[in-house]
Amino acid sequence: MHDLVQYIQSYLDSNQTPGAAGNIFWAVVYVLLVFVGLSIAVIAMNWLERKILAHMQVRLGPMRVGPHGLLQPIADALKLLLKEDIIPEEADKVVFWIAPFIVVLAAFTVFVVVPFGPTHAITDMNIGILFMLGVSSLAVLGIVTAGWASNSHYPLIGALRSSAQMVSYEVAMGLAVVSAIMMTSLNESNTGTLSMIGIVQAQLAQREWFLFKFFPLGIVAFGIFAIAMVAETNRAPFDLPEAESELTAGFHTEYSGFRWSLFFLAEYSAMIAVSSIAVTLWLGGWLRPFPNALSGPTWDLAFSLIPGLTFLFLAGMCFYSTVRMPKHPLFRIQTMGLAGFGALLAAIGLVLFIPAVRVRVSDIFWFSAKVAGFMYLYIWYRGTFPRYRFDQLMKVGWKVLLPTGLALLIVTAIWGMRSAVWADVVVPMWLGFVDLLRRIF
Amino acid sequence: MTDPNTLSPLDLDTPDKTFLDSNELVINMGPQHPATHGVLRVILRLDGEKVLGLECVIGYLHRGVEKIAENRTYTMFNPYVDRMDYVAAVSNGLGYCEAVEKLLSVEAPPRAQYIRVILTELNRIASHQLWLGTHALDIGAITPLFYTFRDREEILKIFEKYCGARLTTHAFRIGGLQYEAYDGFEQDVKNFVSFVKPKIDEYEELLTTNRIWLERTKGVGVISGKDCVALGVTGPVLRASGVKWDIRKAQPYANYKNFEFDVPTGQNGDTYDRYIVRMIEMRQSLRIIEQAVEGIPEGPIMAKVPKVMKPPVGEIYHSIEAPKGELGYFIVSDGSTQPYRIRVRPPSFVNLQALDLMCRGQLVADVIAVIGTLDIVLGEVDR
Amino acid sequence: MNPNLAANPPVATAFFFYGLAAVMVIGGIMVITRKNAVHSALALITTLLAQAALYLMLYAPFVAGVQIILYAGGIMVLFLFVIMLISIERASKERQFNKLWLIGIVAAAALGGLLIAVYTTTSKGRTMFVERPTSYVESQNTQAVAAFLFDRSTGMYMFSFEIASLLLLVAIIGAVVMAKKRI
Amino acid sequence: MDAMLNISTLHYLVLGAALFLLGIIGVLTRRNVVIVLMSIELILNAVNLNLVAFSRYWQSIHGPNALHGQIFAIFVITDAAAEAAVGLGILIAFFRNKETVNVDEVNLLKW
Repeated sequence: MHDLVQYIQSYLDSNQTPGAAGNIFWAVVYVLLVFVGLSIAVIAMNWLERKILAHMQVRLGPMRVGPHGLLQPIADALKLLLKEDIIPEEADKVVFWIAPFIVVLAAFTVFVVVPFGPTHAITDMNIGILFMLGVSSLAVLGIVTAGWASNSHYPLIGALRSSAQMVSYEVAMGLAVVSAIMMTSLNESNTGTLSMIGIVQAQLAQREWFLFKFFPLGIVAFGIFAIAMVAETNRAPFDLPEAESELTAGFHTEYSGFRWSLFFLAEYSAMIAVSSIAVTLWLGGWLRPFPNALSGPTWDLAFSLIPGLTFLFLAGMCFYSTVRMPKHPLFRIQTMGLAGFGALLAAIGLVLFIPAVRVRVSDIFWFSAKVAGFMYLYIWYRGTFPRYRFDQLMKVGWKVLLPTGLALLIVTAIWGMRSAVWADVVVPMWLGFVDLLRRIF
Repeated sequence: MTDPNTLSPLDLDTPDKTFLDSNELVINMGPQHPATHGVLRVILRLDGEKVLGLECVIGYLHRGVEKIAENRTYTMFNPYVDRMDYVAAVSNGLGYCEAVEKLLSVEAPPRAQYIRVILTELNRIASHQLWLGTHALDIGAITPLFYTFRDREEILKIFEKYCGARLTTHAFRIGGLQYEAYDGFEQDVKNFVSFVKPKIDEYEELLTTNRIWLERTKGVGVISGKDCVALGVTGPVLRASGVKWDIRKAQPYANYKNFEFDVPTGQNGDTYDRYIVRMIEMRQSLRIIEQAVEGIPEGPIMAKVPKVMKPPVGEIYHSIEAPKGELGYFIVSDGSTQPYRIRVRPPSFVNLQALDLMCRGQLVADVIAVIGTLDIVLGEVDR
Repeated sequence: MNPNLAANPPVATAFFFYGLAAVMVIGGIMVITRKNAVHSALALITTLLAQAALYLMLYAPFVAGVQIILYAGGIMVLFLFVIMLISIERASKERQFNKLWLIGIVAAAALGGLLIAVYTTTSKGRTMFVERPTSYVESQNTQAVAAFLFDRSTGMYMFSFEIASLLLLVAIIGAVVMAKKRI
Repeated sequence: MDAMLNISTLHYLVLGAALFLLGIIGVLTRRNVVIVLMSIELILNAVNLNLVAFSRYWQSIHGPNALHGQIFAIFVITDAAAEAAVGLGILIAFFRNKETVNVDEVNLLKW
């Protein structure tokens, strides 16, 4: 028993990810934490998307279930779980069954290597980013099989569209990622890394987010990735596979109830996953803003207070809304619920001020805040853009993003190795040229 | 392989090959499809995603309006026409009332004419707003829908205040109007005009220069003016193809000749031009409304019309410029209280014929855009 | 990144090996027995993923990553795409094996016998592969692979790598030429 | 029992051999070209497994950086990608002309 406690406690001082420390207990804990956190994030994202989109579109969004519709996602999830499970008669039953699980597995597995902090990752793989890209590309298998197994025209077209789209944009995405990875190798030993944690540490060591590295190369790479990741997750304006007005619902037309909700879950966690990649590669991962410029204990303290203050601010919003609630007795429960939610947020905020918690959690907070920014972008796109047509989508992918990515890759490589290129290529060539001229004349 | 353009979409006698080779994928779009604007069924013959041809199957909303007319008196039939193009019910009523008035040789008094024009133009704006919202939604922009519906609501409020109904208004009577304009009608309309002007800019801000919107609409569903004329296509679709034909100018009815307004035309005849034409039309309608509200005369609102209408034996064709195109009524009277035959020339039905021509060689996604841009209302197509 | 990474002893190697091996073999059998090509493809994907896991056990994470991203995510999608393009309703109702199935199985059995003979005779009395205990550096695997492929001093496979890229280019052009309807 | 539980290179070789045989059987007996192609992938993977297992063995002798087997495996995967692309291209061309996916119906040199 003592050994067990020792085993569990030993990790806390080890300053490693559970995977690296080889601590199975904490690995399991982290897996559960990530799973629960992801589910909560998806639920929150669902509510936020509906509310934000609603307010962009001059309407209120969900208002009835819970105060300001806070319980709406839960009600929806319950509804989906209780719905009748329909499998089309002509469908390929086994494949129809498996397809959503492939998508969900692919979307969830990538979080094994997502670094929420220097030690807050389930594990740190040597091939981290490759693993993320590879596993997230498996989702396309689920989509293709879902469309095929439905044995119907619209899902099949949706599946073919989606697979073509995802495979195409993976290429551009990969090129952008490679250009960021090359930036990690700019150190004394010239060794880059694919490890997610290593990439963030490289940004810390180079005192610069890769977004601003080699201006404007980093921004261009980030731009390519930011476009490709929207296409990769099949979201507006690249939501052709599920283009409602054309293909009814694309590859998941025939899906309903629980299995449909799995696709939904997978879509949102894939969004979070690709945003995590973008945050890790270009936006400094868990690093707080200005880790080098504004360093020192005072700044550290100031920045570490922000998580708690954010929650207190949200709690304040809740209390303000509570005061503004109609005073009618019918709204009593809703008012109480909102006040309770505010109290919960305030409690979380206060807990985040405890020094021991503050130190451990601020990484996670900054990472999540950056990812949340991307989530807002996704919603914003959806509210703003019309949908691309398929050939235009392919044109953007292959004729714009891919050449740009290739050129970017070469330029980044040359610029990153500019001293070597100068010494080994340009100068010898120039000398040879001069020599040639001298021989001729 | 035979030339795909000569085949009917339903011509399935071609060998049943898979769509890799001879590329015949026949897809049934509708009648329950979110983007066919009601219950239109389109049978698409596809080469991958390219449309080889299509055929519209209509009649799912057929109610026999024309047949019903033969068993109703002229007055009784008036509300029925509202149910054809239900998003532009006022225009339908105007066309019918004017046709019967022509048959009876009466003319509505000037005050009635002015109020008719105001309401009709308001309805034109409402119809275009609904079109814009749904069309943008089809192309994937979901936000304009809510903006247009928010503003259309103001028009419907005016309708409701005027006659009690919001959609199928039955606003006009043969010979004039049933109701005098309510107190503050003019002020309401003026308020609306000043309210909606910046809103139209808002729609344009979201779409007109949006890159994706341009890519989705430019060069899509092109139809030449010649083809339009040959197919009888009218309205904004015709004007966007460069033919300056607006019945309000060409064969002025009501008192449109008293108002100053421009007839916008496009050059390319593509979806984008149709969009622009309709946006300009909305502004022009506002111009007409402004003039009409300023110049609205005092006087009676009902001409002298017999209680029991017995038009002389004869026939009449009268057409007006409805939001969607030329809306014509052909009425044959046998001298009795009931029309012998009424035939409606609905713009949606005629415009829908151009769908096949406009979609050939385009992609599936363009079919959606083209159906949207034709601005059809299935109630009017099927009647 | 972490030098201690290699110090962790592998856990339950036998359990994972036999589990993954079973998945692979069952997947392999499904590949060659299913009527429906999509089922075969799914079985093959399972096999490939299990194999990627085995690569991880063999301290070859980069190869495992390439296996996932290229094989499971790329090639198999291509396969599924093609299966869906060509009609298979008819194919799944037809005879599945060709006339040479008996000869094929006999040939395979003979080869199998040969392999068994090789493995048993050479390992008789002594172990065929004498493995020395060593620390496998997993955390630098990608860098080591890169050194073989790209490094100026140690990159002995640089030329082969370029040849491989040429091969891929030829394959792309060839595939496009053959699959295109009208060139 | 110990030999069973101590996973050595030989274990991987046996597994590779089993997959190789399955692939051979698939290639020799199936009619459907797609499945034949997949069986070829199976064979290539069996080879890859052997190569990576050898690589680990080689590492145990020549130090951790002796990764030649893994490099070969990467080349084989490259090859497999090229093979699949060309093979499926041929398959589509073939299917377009013959409307079949069965190997034993490809018995003409031209048609």
